[in-house]
Amino acid sequence: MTAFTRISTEPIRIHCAVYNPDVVAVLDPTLLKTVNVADGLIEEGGNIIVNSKENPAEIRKVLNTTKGKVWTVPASEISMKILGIPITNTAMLGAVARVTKIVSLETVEKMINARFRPDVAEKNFAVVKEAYEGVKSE
Amino acid sequence: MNSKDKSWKEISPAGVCWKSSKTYLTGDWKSFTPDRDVKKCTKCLLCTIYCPDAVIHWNAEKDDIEFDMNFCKGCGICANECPTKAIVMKIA
Amino acid sequence: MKSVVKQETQAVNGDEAVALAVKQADVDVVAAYPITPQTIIVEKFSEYVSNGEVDTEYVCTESEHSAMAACLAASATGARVFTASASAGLALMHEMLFVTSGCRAPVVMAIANRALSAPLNIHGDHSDAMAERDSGWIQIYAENAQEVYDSVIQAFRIAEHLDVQLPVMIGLDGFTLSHTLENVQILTDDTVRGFVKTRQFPVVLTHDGKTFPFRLDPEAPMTMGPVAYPNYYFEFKRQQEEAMKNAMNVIQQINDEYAQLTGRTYGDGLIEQYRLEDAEITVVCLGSTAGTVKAVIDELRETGIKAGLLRIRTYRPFPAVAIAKALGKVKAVAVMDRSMSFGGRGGAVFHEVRHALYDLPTRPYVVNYIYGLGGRDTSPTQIKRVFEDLRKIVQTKRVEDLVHYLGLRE
Amino acid sequence: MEISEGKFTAKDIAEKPDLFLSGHRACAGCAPATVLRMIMKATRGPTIVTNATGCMEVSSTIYPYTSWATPWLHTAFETAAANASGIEVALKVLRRKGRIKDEQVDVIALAGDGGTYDIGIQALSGAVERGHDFLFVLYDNEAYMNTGIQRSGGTPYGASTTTSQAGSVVPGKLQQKKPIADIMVAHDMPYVATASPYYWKDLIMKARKGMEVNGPAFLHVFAPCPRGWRSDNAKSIELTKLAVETCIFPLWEAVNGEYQLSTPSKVIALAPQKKKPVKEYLQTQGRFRHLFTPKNEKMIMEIQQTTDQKWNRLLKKCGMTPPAQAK
Repeated sequence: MTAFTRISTEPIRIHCAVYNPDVVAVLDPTLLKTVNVADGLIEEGGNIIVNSKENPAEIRKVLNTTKGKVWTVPASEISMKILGIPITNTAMLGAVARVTKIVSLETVEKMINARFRPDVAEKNFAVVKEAYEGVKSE
Repeated sequence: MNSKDKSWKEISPAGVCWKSSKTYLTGDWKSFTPDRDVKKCTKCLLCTIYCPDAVIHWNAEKDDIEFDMNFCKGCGICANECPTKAIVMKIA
Repeated sequence: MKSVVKQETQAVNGDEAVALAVKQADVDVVAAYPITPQTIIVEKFSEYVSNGEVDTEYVCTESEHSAMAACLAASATGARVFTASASAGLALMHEMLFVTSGCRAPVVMAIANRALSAPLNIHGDHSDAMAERDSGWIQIYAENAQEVYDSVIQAFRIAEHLDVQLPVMIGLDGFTLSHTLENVQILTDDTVRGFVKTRQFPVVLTHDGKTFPFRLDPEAPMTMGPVAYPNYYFEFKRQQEEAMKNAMNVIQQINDEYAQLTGRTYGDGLIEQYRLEDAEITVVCLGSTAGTVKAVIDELRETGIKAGLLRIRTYRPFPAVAIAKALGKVKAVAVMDRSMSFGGRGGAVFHEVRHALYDLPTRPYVVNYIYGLGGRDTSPTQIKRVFEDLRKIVQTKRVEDLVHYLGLRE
Repeated sequence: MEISEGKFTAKDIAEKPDLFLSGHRACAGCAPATVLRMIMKATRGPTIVTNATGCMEVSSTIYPYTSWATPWLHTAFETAAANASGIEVALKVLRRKGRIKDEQVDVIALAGDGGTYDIGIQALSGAVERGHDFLFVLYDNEAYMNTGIQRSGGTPYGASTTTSQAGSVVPGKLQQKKPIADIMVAHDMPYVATASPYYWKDLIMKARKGMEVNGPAFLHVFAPCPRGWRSDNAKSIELTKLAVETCIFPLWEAVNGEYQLSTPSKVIALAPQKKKPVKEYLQTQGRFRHLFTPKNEKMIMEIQQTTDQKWNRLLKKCGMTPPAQAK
């Protein structure tokens, strides 16, 4: 399954899939073997962030591309450790925030606090923070 | 259609009915008509209850039943159900 | 724009935007049956009910057919009523849609537009609502989640307007709008209440020879939904057409009033024109694709191509006069249909836009693009191809194919 | 359950103004018309009626005329119960919000056998499951009479209709009548009853109970159609007596699922010799005429057997001992 997000300071009018992403976040690393996740990535300055314990260099070999910068973050492990369930998207959010610097950690914290009740928010932010700090690049 | 039918501008929306069926007389449908023998009638009122067309009424002032023949379709249920056979159906 | 009321930005998807608008509009009865991609609407609303955030009777019917029957009856009893559906659910309601408009019940319904079976497909297109275009419902198609929210609020005013008294369908593209998170400016509850007001009733003549507000009230008995023979049935259909005509004005008035309040406007409420003043080639479409078209137009304009968009927001009543006026000077038009009219030589929107242009002194070329069926994505590249085709038509003064299939593997 | 016993003398009924008015265009001898008059005589106060498409809907509201003195709504064939749901919840919320007078308003849904057994059963089952407070009245004339006597799920075995015609090969309808009232009891609803207009007081009492009970109530009323049954106009009420006396249509009620025979049927249960053979009932109607031929005679026996089986089963449900098996 693929999902798309557009981030802008201007109102977003386009309502269709993203064909040439700036960032590809891979939540399920088993997909790397079957899907060419780097296919549409922009030629210059792109980022691929993968949920994996491996080093980015190892992932690069699997990806079979020269494009972009590869990052890894052990999202499943972080989630299991803090939340007790393998929900990877929260951790990946932290990694994306760090890699793209589109939103600050403080903003993410603010929005999490607005969305969840305090105890849930606290745990979720802990996941975000650990991924934010733990994401590794090539 | 007839010339008395109203235009679309003159009628309320959605088919809200504006005439009571009490102004639509079904009495001329009948081939038979009930004939009551007052002497036999015990005023048990069963005929008022069974009539499908609410033709027969209890008139408290007269202390008697009365037939509104404007609506009688001549089915004969009143005669059939009359316990004293006070009502018979005759050719209308 | 004048100073507008207080609003708060919330990230919600289209379905949540609907539920929020309904919650704020003081709806009395919601009777509904879940179906993808509408389900979030009824789930969210159920949450409001369970948490006491709304004073609404929420009826989980056993089918869409019963949902619409219950909505109609509740509306006839005097309640403000909402429901939501999509695809097969809307198709199952088909019979009751005509009865609801015929009974002049101002029910508001959100449709998360989705393809019809077979094959089964849960994704977005306009087949469901297009199949109901002659059901006597007002149809409004939204471009984004903000418009979804605003249109649902406006819909109650339009439906319940004394000159209209017709049900309203608000279309939001399945998944593209129903499930996509967007920033939406949310009004305060008080603002929405103040805008929608309480329901009004026209006065009707009853069998007692008296006039009463049009609703089922034991103190003012009336008969609704009788049999009308050939001597009267036609008259009621003509009344409905008049109400549609009235709706054309009312939708514009309410769009204006809403703009004064919120600072947001959707064209004149009927159609929205984007860079159309001097456009030579134009796309006509409904729904969320319009946003993509706008982005493409901005790109093309930078290269000197005079491209424009006409978005039909209100599809029923069909704003033929406004469309003819807006496209009067255009050289070539591509009408985009997100549904089929099998064997009909093009889609429904195409037919009607072409019909609207017939009386112009000089008519533009008009071609049709069927697109996006069953959730097929429509990219800016494809839209560019459409504009490219139009340029070619203008240059060669020749239409090779009247009906095209955009994004289809040939 | 509140019982309104004693309120309904013949004089009470005769004096209470009709809410289902003269001038409707039902056929002469139409038992459903009598039934609707009786149901409306049972009302206890403000009432809203919703009617499925069918004979009584069509004959009572031919625009611009109406035979209804109460608020009345028709929408479609299969929607009586769904309409009742909508009306009931609207009344509830509008009362709560102070938009209408704060008083009890009863909701009655009327439907024929088509609108109940067949096309309307889904909406009915759903509305009962949801527990709306309304009375559903089935006036059962045992076929689609409005469209000209086509068989329904309520048409009895052996009856000839225009879609189950008695011909040289097929001897009328080959399927049994659906046990609709039992199906409704199986919904665990508070009140289900059967009624026959000959026993007018029993019928009116049951209709009133159905209105008084909190939650859904279902009343199955036997309602001959002389046109469709090929019977004598004058016999429409008499047939409803015969149907009870032959146990073709026993009278009972189930309060919170507990079955109990009503007096006219209880009399037969206690004195089985009073039970009449079904033949006496069948011979009154042209729709069964083909059964009275050497070729089809065995069907009468079958009908007798099925009637006896069902009657015995009912007796057990009512906690009564069935008589020793008929020889």
